[in-house]
Amino acid sequence: MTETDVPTLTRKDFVSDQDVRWCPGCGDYSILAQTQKTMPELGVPKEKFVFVAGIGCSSRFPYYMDTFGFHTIHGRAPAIASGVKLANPDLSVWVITGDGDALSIGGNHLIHLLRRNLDINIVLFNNEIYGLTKGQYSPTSEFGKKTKSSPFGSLDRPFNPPSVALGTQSTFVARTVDSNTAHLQASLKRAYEHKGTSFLEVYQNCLIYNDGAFSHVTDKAVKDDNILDLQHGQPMVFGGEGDKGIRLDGFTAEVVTVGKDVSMDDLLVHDEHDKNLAAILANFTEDESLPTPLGVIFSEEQPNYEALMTKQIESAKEKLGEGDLQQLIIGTDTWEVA
Amino acid sequence: MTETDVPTLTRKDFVSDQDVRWCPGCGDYSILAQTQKTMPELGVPKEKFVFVAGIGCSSRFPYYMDTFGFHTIHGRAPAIASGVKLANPDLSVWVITGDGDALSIGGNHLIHLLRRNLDINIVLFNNEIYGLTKGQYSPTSEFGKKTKSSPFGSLDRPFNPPSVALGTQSTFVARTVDSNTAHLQASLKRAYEHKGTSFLEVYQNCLIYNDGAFSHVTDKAVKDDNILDLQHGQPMVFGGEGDKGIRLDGFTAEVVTVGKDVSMDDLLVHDEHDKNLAAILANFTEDESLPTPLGVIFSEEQPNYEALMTKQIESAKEKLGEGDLQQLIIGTDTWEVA
Amino acid sequence: MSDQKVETLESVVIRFAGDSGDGMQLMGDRFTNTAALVGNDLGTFPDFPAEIRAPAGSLAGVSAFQLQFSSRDIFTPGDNLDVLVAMNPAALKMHIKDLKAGGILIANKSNFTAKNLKLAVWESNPLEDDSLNDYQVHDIEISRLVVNAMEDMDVTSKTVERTKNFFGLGLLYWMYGRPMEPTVEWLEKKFKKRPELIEANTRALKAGYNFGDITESFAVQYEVGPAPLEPGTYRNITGNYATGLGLVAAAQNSKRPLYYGGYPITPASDILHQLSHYRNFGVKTFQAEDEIAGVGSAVGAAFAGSLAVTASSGPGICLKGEVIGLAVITELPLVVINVQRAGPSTGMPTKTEQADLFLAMYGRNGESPAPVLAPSTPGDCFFTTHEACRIALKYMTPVFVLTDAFLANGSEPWMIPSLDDIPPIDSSFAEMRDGQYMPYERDEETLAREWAIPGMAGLEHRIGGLEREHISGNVSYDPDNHDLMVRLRAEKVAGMTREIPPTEVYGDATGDLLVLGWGSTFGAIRTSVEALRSEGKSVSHTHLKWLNPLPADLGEHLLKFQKVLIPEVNSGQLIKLIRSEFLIDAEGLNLVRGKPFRKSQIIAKMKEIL
Amino acid sequence: MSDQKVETLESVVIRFAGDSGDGMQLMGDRFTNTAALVGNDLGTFPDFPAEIRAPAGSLAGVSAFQLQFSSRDIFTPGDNLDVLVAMNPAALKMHIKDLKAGGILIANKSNFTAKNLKLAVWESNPLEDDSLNDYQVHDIEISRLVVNAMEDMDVTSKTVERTKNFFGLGLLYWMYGRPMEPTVEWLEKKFKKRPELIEANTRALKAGYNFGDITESFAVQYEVGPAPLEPGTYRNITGNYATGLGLVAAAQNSKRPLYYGGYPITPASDILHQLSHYRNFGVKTFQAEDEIAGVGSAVGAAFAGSLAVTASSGPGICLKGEVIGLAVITELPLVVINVQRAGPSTGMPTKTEQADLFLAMYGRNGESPAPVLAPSTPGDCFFTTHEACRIALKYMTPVFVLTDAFLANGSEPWMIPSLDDIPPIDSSFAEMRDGQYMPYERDEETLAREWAIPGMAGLEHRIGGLEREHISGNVSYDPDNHDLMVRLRAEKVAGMTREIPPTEVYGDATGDLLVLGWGSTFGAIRTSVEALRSEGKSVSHTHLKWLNPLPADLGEHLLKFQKVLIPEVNSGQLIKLIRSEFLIDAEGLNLVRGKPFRKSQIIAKMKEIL
Ligand SMILES: Cc1ncc(C[n+]2csc(CCOP(=O)(O)OP(=O)(O)O)c2C)c(N)n1
Ligand SMILES: Cc1ncc(C[n+]2csc(CCOP(=O)(O)OP(=O)(O)O)c2C)c(N)n1
Ligand code: SF4
Ligand code: SF4
Ligand SMILES: [Mg+2]
Ligand SMILES: [Mg+2]
Repeated sequence: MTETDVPTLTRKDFVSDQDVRWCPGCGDYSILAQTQKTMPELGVPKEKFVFVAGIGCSSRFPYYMDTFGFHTIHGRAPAIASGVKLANPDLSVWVITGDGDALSIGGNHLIHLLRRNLDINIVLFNNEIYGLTKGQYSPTSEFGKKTKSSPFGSLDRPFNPPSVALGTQSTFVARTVDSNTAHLQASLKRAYEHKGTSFLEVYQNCLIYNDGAFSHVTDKAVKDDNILDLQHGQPMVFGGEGDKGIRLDGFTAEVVTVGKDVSMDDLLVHDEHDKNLAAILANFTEDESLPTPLGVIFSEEQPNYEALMTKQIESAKEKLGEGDLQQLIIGTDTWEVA
Repeated sequence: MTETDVPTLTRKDFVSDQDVRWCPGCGDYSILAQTQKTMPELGVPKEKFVFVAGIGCSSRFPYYMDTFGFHTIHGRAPAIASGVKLANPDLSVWVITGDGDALSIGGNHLIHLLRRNLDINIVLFNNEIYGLTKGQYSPTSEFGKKTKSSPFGSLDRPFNPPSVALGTQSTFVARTVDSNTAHLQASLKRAYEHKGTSFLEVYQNCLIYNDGAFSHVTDKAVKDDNILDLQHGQPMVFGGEGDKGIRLDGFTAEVVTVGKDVSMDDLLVHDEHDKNLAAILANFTEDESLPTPLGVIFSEEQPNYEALMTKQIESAKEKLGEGDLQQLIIGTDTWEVA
Repeated sequence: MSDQKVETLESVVIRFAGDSGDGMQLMGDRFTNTAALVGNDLGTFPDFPAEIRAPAGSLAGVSAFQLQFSSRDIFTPGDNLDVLVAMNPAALKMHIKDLKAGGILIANKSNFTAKNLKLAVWESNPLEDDSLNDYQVHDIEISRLVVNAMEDMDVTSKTVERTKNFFGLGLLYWMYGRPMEPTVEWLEKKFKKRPELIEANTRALKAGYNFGDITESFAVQYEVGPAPLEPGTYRNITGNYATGLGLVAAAQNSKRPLYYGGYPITPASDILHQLSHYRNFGVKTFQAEDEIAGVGSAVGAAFAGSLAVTASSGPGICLKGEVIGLAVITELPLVVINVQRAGPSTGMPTKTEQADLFLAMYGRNGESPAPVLAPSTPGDCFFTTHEACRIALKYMTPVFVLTDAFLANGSEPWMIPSLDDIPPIDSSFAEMRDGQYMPYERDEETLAREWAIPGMAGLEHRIGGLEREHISGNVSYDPDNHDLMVRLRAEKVAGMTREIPPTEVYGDATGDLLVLGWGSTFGAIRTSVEALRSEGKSVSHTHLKWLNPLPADLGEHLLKFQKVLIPEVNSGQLIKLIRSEFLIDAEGLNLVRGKPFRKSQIIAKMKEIL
Repeated sequence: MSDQKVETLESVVIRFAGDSGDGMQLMGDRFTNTAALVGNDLGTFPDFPAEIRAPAGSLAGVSAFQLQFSSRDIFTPGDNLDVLVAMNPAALKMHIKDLKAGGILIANKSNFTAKNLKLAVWESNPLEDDSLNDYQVHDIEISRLVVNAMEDMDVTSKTVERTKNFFGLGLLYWMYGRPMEPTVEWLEKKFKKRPELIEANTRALKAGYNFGDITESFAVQYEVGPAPLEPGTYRNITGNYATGLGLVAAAQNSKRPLYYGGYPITPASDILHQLSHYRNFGVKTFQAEDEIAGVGSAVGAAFAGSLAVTASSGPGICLKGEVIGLAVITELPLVVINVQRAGPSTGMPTKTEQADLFLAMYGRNGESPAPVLAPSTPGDCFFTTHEACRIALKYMTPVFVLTDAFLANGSEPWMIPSLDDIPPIDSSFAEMRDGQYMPYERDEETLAREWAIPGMAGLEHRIGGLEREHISGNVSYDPDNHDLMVRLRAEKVAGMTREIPPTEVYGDATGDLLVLGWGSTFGAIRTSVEALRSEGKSVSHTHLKWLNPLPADLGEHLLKFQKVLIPEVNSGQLIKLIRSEFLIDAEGLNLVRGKPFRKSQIIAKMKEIL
């Protein structure tokens, strides 16, 4: 992405003429609003944004952004976005997807995009349910969940999206929450700034089919005690009074009270670039006793697929010269008929 | 799987009447032979074995096993095998697949099978190439590899199969090598014994399109210095003289010489059940300086999908009684027309 | 009841329309249920808004339910409306055009606020200007009247507002002289634990009823007598529900465990939902990661001996093609249900269409034949699905069942079949023989191969997607074997004509025009043909349940008519099969509007041809 | 050369057969190349073994290469063999049945060991018993003779053994009086860095040549003169390679960057391999994780302004259906190449078939029309592919190109087109206008919508798989809009008849029989029709490049013949389209053996009809 100076844009520039069609109170509204607020601040000309989505409530998103947009088919957005970016590396390409779209039918395209590391930003709206189809369990729904398609409880062990990303060579893994507007905006920025595939999980409330799924990190009353706000280079502290911390015993993390049993220096310090630490952090959500990490869990610089392709083309042209079509057609073995 | 006593079976009982069609010298021969040797030792009646494969050189495997076999289509074996096992939990179901079949086109079915944890054994023949289609790079081929479809070098960052499995809730992850017959047989046994989805990666040599891909762990000369043979509860030692060991500095593993700079007690001890350690071990292969772990990287007990289904059916029958079809058809709201 | 004028009518078409939140579907269900108890014949069709709930009051948020009830037997939910209930301006905007001139409009005046009028893009309030002059308008402040009815109760105003639909229901009950008891009883059952809701809704219901009775505004009451239905026990049933029951019945009849592998998609998801409740019937439902895995797991279950089923809609069926091809070449039993919706691509997911016939017949690589069946009414979904299962097991083949959104969500009174009337299904397995089991040995009549499943000692064998050798089932690249297998697979399906009962022609066996239909167009065609016949026109109707193979006797029937008309809710698919097979110049009627045909459309076309 | 008897022949058919390791394909290539330089017309067809290399000497491991060379213009690699070269017993077993009675068999006696005979299931050595009495047998100890020829060289025995094929080649060069120089030069280029290999192979070549010259065993030499080919510069080309060139040419002509997204599959993989070499042409190839991602990425690339292409074979095309449907409704340019192979399911991956015509036309949900083109010869793959790209860009639509394994791997002499002779492609983008850009505004003639791509300021817009509103392209559930869009999409494709040149009829314009074909059957049909016409029969031939839409003038031509015969390497697909469209009782010839038609098969059928 080249960032040319552009007429400063505002939120309005990103609001399309279509009326938004989500249930009143849906978490998607906030994500849309924060995106419309953040995009103008990236210094990218409006016409260079492309939003690609699959199918789902979340995937209607592109219709509401006054940019180039492609509402594709279920699960295929990562593949289609890869074609967009590879065809024109100069574009800022965003994949908008849901937990079903990205992790159920689209799981394979997602993990292959992650390993190829094209400079594409994936925003996964995780509401732990299939919203558009009216409430079946998804690959992130908790084990035993009773839904339209699992009246006796789901038998599926859920995916942990950050773990999936880390296990499949992702170079940027972060998590945020729909209602935390500042954190959401900051996360979108970080995702954009990362040169490579960014995987941003957004906890999103579906108030119709899975209301309160994330109340532990959204309810004023309890959220401070449940959110671990990751800051690179900082010790892991949290809690209303900021007196709780994370300490490591072997590889197992535990919650400690700072001051009482331990001092700040005993606490685990976050290192965005440590893949092994990232794996441990990703597993936090599978342990009741640990807080939910928000922010950038992992990031590393790796070559981009599309940049490498451009290099290959340039060096081929240097070595072999601009392709000569007539010569190519003629080939090496010819004969004349008089 | 119930294990009834059965007339003792021998290798011969598992050899089908089809002549084997792999290139002379292909690693697949050894895997077939070890499988035919191992199956009789599992105490499972022959007719209860089902081998399900996708498409690929490796996937021809079922034709050569004199059991029930299904050579399906490319990438879908995990899904089809799930149906077999769910329909009849009493069967011993094996998925035979390749790096392309399982991790390219079949990646999504693979990871969903892993998270559902049906008691199915997956044997992934990893030759880091597409063999059957005559030599294109696969999702496990090294970055920059020159192949039929990548004359200027592949731009894909490869998957690390154990990392993929760990990131997607796998409950059993192990690795072995085609030419190491004893280790291969033991690994097949371990995979069978694990109640849940077993993921066994087998390094397999394709001597036609990717010969020597695993020479570092197969060549007599060097293999001892490159193989870390994992033993649960044992310190991690390796090397010809067994004098090399693995020590952890933070989360980063390093090779040390036992006796010289460190003692046995300083060495990392393998714990099959530690998921965080497993993640670290899986990453070994991405660091030149570290040996390649073979054996069981991770295992944990988790409920099986098919067992839970059986439970749901039984308890539904208890609570609601055997379904009465006529009543079901009649329903609750009826009226008479005279 | 006051000495009111009472008019007797044969049929009435009512549509309830309002916000998704206004409970229109429930209102429709209750009215339907009562009409059924009174003995009317019925046809219903819910018209949901596009999938996501739109903001209250918006046009996109309008939900509607239409029903026709009659004293004679009818086949559709009707076309133009005798009565429209519009709970808000958006509902009025969306549906007023379907109300007959002179028809009755009941509007909830309380909701015609400036805000709602704006949301529904009305320049001025239609209840006040003269835009509704052609109709009998009854604008009633329903919201206010229910408040009055519940003054002395302490319930939230939200709850009170929610009872609007029961007020409307009560009013209609009065208009058509219907009993309130069944509805009251239903409320008592439904809200056992919430007595205040029973009270509130019952009061609203009665308030509506009395409003009709007391106010002078309604000149007449109407009477629609019971229909001469075949004696028996009836229930109301939708197509999707009947499909689910058909599967369970087939499993029981064949003594094969039912396995369902699928992925949610509108409008097929309900089949998964329904079956997932039947654990006590031993039914296994597997919500897969996608459609490919759904049908893939079903093929695995079939290999292991289950009655294996998958259901989806267009885009999902598209994805299943390759796996279905595997079932074709491995000759495993599989039932594939396509609840068709409007395409191409994502199209209009909640709307109906018949455009996937060719996808079922040709949507696979190579020569990959499979039988295709289509039910013609909601209730028929039960029998057709059951038949599809029977064919799959008898012939060892995938079978397609083509329903659609109209059948799936529409309902009709259904005479409950007794299990003894349902044809038995025999599904047998291969037995140990001396000499080896030959997976591709075939039954001489049906050409079906023998089924041997894992667990059967001595019958171990291998199958797969590579071409099989005749008899042995080994992999074969032999040219003549391939040609033979291609022919055998085709003949197996072609031979199923033996399963098809003689083709029925409604009306005269010969004449000027035969209208040939398939699937959900049955009701509209039959009603239209009846109408023209009563005008003395020489028109007959034949409706196909089997699309592949076509009935062996179909050709001779077609040739007995001067003209053949084939109405389809697609651009012409069956018609291509008919023209190519019988070389007759059949004409098509093709309206692809995401809606079922209207009687008027078919009649117009027939008159044009005659 | 000894004063040998020299016979002149018009055409000769030779097949080289041996172990996969014996270099038969290379032997064929060289002979082909030399024959071309001598000016013969040619047809070649390699017959690979099933994908994996089977053990040396086994029947499954036999690889063959057939060519026909002639002094007149020919259209096929020929049917029965004049000469069979069998490098081992397995090769003999597999191919002897195709050798004409009295034909020449050249066998490498050295390989007829007990072990090899057993592997090839010969009871006794056919070279010693009388099973080959009908043929002119030359059993030569090639392996021993090459050893002798290289005694004084220090090369491994393996290398020596590897030169067998050049010995055989030399012998054939002698038999047909061909020059050795071109081959020697080729060896010198190829093994620049391995002089010992140049030496060894050249010696083998000469040894073979001299063997023919010296030994008495060959009574005659044959002469096959140059063919009266159109003057010009020629090269030999296979269908897959021509397809790849056609794509690059179209990209250059349209000034659109070429984007290829695909997944390897036999027999289409070579197109990916070839294009991946063209980085210096700016070609981007993306080997995706599966076919869905391959075509998905192509649709993305099309949205971003590329000439987007995907290629696959049956099972892969099956998987692409849903994404292609998205391209249909979003009206994006996309070229989909199906190198057809024998199905259903995995079928016989290396064998040819024409059974995916219906998959191309109907393999998507809903009414999802797309044009379908098919080349008729290897060289024609270039022009047809180029035409497909032109149509895709001009009409904003996915376009199917149906080749097959026979075209893909077969080759013919191809007169190299000059770039100036290739039709230009104009591909224009929408421009900024006052007022908003309307993505679904259409060109009045072509009905193509305007293309605006990301990066164009002011033309920001959204498209997708939900039904689009006419003109604005917004999501629409309006029934009439849907009906309109369904018709517009259909009319757009139907209107492409304007792109189709007048239908050509080879032979008389009217007569007893017209043979109508499509795709790779061209050569076999033309040869057969020629033969019958030379017998004075009233037979003509028309070959279709456009399958959808069919040429506007096709009907009138068909009606000028008593009978129409449609040979297809499937169970009858084009014939169904023709019968349904024109209501004529066309007959089919359908052999589904994974092989191209033989002249004899078509002639027999024509005679039966006449
Ligand atoms: C091929 C295909 N299969 C299934 C569907 C039906 N479908 C649409 S969205 C969806 C799941 C949506 O869930 P998610 O991705 O979590 O999005 P949400 O609605 O929750 O935002 C499904 C199953 C479809 N449209 N296409
Ligand atoms: C749908 C489909 N796509 C592509 C193919 C072609 N194909 C067959 S096997 C294969 C890859 C095989 O690689 P791998 O799974 O690693 O097996 P190997 O041959 O290396 O053992 C491919 C691309 C196919 N048969 N079906
Ligand atoms: S269903 Fe849930 S996710 Fe979908 S729009 Fe409504 S609230 Fe949002
Ligand atoms: S190609 Fe490679 S993997 Fe396939 S059979 Fe031959 S050696 Fe084995
Ligand atoms: Mg969701
Ligand atoms: Mg491989």
